[in-house]
Amino acid sequence: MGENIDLKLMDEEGRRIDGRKFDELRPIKIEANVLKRADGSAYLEWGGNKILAAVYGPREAHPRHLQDPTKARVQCRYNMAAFSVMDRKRPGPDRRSVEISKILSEALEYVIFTEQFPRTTIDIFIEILQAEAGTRCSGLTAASVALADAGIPMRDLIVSCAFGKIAGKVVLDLRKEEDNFGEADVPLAIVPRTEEIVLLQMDGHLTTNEFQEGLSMAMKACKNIYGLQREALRKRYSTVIDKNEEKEKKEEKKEKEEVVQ
Amino acid sequence: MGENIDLKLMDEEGRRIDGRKFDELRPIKIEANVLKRADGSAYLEWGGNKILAAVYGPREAHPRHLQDPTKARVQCRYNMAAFSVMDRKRPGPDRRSVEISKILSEALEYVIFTEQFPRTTIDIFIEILQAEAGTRCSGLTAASVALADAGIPMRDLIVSCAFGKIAGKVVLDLRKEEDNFGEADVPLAIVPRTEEIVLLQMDGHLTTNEFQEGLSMAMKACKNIYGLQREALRKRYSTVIDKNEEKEKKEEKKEKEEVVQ
Amino acid sequence: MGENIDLKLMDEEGRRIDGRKFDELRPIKIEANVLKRADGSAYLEWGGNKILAAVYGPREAHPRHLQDPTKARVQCRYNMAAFSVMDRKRPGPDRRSVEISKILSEALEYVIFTEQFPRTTIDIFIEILQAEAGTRCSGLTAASVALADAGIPMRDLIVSCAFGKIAGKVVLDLRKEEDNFGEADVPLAIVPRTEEIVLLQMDGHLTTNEFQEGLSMAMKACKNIYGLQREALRKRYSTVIDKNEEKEKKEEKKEKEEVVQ
Amino acid sequence: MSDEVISEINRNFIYQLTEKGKRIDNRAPNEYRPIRVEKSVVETAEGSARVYLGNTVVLVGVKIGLGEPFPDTPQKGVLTTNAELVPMASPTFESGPPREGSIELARVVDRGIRESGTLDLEKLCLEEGEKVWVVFIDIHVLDYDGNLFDASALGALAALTNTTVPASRFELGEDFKLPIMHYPIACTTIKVENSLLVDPSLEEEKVACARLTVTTDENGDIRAMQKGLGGSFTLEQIKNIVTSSQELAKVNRKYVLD
Amino acid sequence: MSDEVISEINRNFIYQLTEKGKRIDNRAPNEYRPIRVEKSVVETAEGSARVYLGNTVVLVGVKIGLGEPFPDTPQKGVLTTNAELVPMASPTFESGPPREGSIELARVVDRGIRESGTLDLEKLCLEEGEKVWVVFIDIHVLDYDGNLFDASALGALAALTNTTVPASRFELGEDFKLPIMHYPIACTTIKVENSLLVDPSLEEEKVACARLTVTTDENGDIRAMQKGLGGSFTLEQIKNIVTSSQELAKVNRKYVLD
Amino acid sequence: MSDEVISEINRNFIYQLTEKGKRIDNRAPNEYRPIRVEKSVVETAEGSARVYLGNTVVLVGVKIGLGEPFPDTPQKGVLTTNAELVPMASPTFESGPPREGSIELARVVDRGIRESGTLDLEKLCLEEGEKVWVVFIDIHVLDYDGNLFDASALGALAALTNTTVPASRFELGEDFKLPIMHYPIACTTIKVENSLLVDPSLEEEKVACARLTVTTDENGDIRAMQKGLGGSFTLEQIKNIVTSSQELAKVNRKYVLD
Repeated sequence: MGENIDLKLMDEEGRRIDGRKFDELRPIKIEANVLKRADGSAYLEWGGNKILAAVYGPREAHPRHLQDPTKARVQCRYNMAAFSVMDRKRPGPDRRSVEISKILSEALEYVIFTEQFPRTTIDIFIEILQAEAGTRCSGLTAASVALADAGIPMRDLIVSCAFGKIAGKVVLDLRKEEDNFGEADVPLAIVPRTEEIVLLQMDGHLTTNEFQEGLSMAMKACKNIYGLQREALRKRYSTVIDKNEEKEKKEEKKEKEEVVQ
Repeated sequence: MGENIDLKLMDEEGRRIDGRKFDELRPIKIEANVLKRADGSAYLEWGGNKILAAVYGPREAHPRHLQDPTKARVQCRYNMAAFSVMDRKRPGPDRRSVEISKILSEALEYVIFTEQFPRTTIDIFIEILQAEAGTRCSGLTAASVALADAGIPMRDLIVSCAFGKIAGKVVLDLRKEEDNFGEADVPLAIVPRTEEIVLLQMDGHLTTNEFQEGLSMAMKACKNIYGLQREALRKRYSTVIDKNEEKEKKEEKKEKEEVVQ
Repeated sequence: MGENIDLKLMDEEGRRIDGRKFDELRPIKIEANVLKRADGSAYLEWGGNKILAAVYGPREAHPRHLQDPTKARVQCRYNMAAFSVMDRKRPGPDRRSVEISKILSEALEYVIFTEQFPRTTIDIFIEILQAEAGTRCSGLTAASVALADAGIPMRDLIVSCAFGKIAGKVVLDLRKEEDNFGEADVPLAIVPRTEEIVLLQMDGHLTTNEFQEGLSMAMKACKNIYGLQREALRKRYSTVIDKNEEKEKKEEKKEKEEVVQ
Repeated sequence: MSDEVISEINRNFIYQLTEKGKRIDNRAPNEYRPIRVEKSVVETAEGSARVYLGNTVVLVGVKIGLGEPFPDTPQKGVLTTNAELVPMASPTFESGPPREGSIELARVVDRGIRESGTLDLEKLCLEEGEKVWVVFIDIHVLDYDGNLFDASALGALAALTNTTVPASRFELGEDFKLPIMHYPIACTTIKVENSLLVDPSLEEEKVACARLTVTTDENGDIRAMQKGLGGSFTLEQIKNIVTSSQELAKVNRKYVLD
Repeated sequence: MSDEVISEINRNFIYQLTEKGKRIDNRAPNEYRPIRVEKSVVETAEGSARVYLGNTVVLVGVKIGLGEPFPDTPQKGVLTTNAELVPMASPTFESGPPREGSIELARVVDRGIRESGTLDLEKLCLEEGEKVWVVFIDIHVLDYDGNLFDASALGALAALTNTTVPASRFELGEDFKLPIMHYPIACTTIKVENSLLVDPSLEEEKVACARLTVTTDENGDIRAMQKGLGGSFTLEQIKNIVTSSQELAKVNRKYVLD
Repeated sequence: MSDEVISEINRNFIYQLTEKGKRIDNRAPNEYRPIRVEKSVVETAEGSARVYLGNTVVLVGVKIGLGEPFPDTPQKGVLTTNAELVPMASPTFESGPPREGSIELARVVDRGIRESGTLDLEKLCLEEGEKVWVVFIDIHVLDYDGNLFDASALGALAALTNTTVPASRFELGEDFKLPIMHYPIACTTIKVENSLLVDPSLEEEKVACARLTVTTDENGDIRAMQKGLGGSFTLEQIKNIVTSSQELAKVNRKYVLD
């Protein structure tokens, strides 16, 4: 934020360095149920971000004194792979990832019916395999698909997206250069059905009007991403149905074979 | 391994830098029961290695969730003293000693009748006081004497020894320069009575024939070391018998004195 | 200790660099009950030292295996703020503060009737906000006022003070330059009523006579500081009484208002 | 009575009060507790301030050292913020390495100062790419009765305005005051049921479902925000909080400037 | 049914199968699960590969940086291998500093590459004793269904063959491919009762009593070995494992070279 | 019988003995256990000594390296002391980072050597402010039967007198013996009920209420002191301990000088 560099982030016609318009998202691709071991999972590509999310739980919380007798603990761990950024990152949590893990946990907690699973923990793991600005929004969007894939009861999905300001103009979904040399970055996450805001951070310099303009733009974009999330889950469940049919056929076949043996 | 240096590791007559033949061990000295506090202990000198091993247990495993209801946990900790090597080693475990501790624990577990001591831990501590190549083999050889000294029921001792390749030739028991500038190093440990292999690692470059030649050579050497281990235990137990007699005499004397007081 | 520097620590008339005589303390100010959250607290200024002490407990010891069924555990934690010294100190415990915490815990344990509170812990926190030599003595003096403020039953307060040697002369209560360039530093703590010694350390070079001379001087000084401690506690309790009266009046007023509502 | 029963009673009591627009300490929903700022309280620090926010007490010290600039900003001084929630301040704070609570606190205060351009970091460069002044802000919480974000942000700004760069001690010219360009003030609002309360006390924080900290500068522009806790805000609530934070910042800024 | 009862049933079931020369997924004792290797999967890395070994998925990234050589090899580049068993991959993996499992994995993969002379490290020296290229191999396990050793070793070799040294980014000449001299392949065999099974799945690993990993090069020579677990092998078993590992390595090496 | 009952019996037994001026191992109150000092026991160290104090065994190694001096003593070599209470030595010692027990031990031994000016650190300076010899004293406790302070201090002094600075290995001139200026000896006394016992065994340490270590030099001057444990001493007791420590140090110093 706030660096003055001779990099032109927007041309005369309002096009950004990657050709996007001010309110255009980078390309997004979501796939649910991509891992075998986890209870639920999702893979997401968003511009240059490549992200995996996995869910385990509800499972008994350890150690005991961390158990809450009234509800499940929601614990999200955001982690960057060493090779996910240009300058190799030392493995393990740093202060940035500790903070992000905290606010993502808080956002996800809101949509999960935690009171249905007292004394348990629901663990959400977000692995940033390739990073290119906006990883917390991408990770949160993937994580809520993974939660749904795990069959965790939720009031809705969470959708996340950032807006910001470059070259004096409010724009959607910053990419790396825009984040580094722009004037503001505002990650946001909402519950799409109710439009409630569950995550909001801000860095930089915005007037009240710019802030409100960006909020509306980002909330609209979130609704589009919501469509992609639901599409990914629909595909995943139709695959499950296919597989179940297949499985039934196989079992029938197996039973026959066993009779033969 | 694999460094090309103008150091001649073997002369024309097949003699190594310390005058040994290709299948000759460095001098080995073993003493059992050398520490007072531990339940069992052994001191071993092997070439330039000086090593202490101590055993505590079986004792209740802490914390509780580490207890195995079916058998004892065997935990070996290999540790190098800061002054045991030329360039001072920072105290505490490094990645190398964590790996060695793991494979030594696994090897020792095989010969201990762990199912006789459920919910307990048997701790084996190996302190490398002076290091000169082959410390894991030396440490393991000392540790099994310490286990026997502690009276832990075992199916047999474990004996360990390395072979390697220097100047294109398979040889026994590498010393430091041979380890640094040789072509391969293969630490091995066996149960001498059954010839079962419980530890095997390899570094470097060997053909299949060289590997098999070395294996036979090392297994033969292990049997010789086995004799030294048993000799050390025999001495220790004869000393115990002597001491018991002495103790009885002392107690008699003491009783008399107490009568006098 | 022991640096030979051309700094004149004492002038011809026996005056030290801040004008004090050999047996003169730096100015001391103590205030009890300065924090709201803690069960007891004290603030102390002693020369250039500014120190807060707080007490929590007796409270249940965690985890359970740290509970002593016969008495309370006394745990003192001495901590320096990053900005309390000229060269910023990295936050968190270093080896020096671990040692000081240990010996202060041991000293404080002696005067607390720990057997009255089995299975509990009494935690004493000493924060050095500004440091200028003698922080362990200042901290201990403040801590015992905080303990009394918390209402912990004690056989007496503890008073602490150092003596040392500068320019070949035994003097009381070293300040920074005297500590750095002097010849000896001897922190001491006593139970004033019985004159028992509960803390004693020494650094430097003293003859037996110098040591005994200093001991007497410091024990005498401790008794003066004891007066300041008791004065601080007296003020604190008179304030409590005032406040109680005030509180009663307020409650009367409140009751009346509630009747009106 | 168990802790849980007490906290349940407390919760209900606070809920009932907020429905009537009241608070346990008789404040209005958008009213701060008394604020007192003392500067130059630690002589070993290059700048310092103690902030009293009701019963919450925070001490902030600024130390100045020499160091290398970050590779991507070779012509700028370095700013680093650290918070210690020492166990003295609350029975719930523990010794040991910083936990997520203190990390979030330090990072939110840091962003409030950094993103607003509070310091003219280019004036802290001695030799491009080689040697710069490093500004260490250390937040030491002494007594915890809620709203550490605002108290710490106030303390950090106050300590910075109180700081002299000790250039002469390093034989690098004359001492000078830290170059301050902006005066960002953080205002924290919590949501309890559906009411919004500014400057929460500890008792109020315990029953809050969501929290929003808005940092604004002397022009009323927004410089940093942080939403926390496992609840949500409506768009309308966010807008209201931004507006009230701008107004309250104007008032609270005076405690630093005085 | 409790976990222990289930695992007891599983154990017996696998034992009975192995006696008949069978496995739970119908493989032959010396048959690998399907292998798929994808290269260039991470753009921020200088080289990368994703390996699917049955349901086990491992992602390996290679980063290249500048550094100093080790004092005893002043004319050689530096190779360093790290493995993260992130809790995403298995309910038994935990957050936090690397445990013995991930340390052993990283060290076994490292030895397989280092001792075989996979890389011509002398070509990675820029200035003797002063400046060399540092090759960081980072193994990221994504889904754990057994046999991490072979999957990670395959992934590391594949990622290295995929790596370009970004010399131009550092203004140190033209980019060039990492100089690869050998293609070592690790084959892991476990012992269940008295049967030997290659490429164990997770269910099989759970009932294994001993494990042996043999790394061989394109000439069939042995480059590294690692025995694990609390059981033993006979001399004859070791010899058989070496022979089958040499054969299987020939097949698996193709997945990397393609 | 439970551990607690046994220790209660032990306590009472030791109390009764001390009242009669006796000890469990028949020593006089001011009598040390047999001392044996062996030097040059570790060839990889630049100096070493093994000390037997009754059944307590401590191994001390001295390593010499190159480093930078501390900024406030640019013309002096660096001395650093570390103690490892490895779990081999006692069932109560644990693996892991050094705890307060080993930290106190290392610091007390360090002060005894440092404050007495044992080493002529100025002779260890190679280049003022740039390069000096660093002396690492590593204390490795092998068997713990009480009084680690005295055993370790003896071992450290013995190892230092045994140390050769390996200047030729670093091509910095000829090897030379460490320049020793003083011979400080630590004597530790405990208080059990109202009796004073020197050189406590482990059994005695367990029932001690206070401990005092007095380090004196060859002139009988006091160089360091450390009081420990949660009990107290009278002024008279302190004076008596100082006197007896001076006398005992004369005797024990011979074990090092031989």
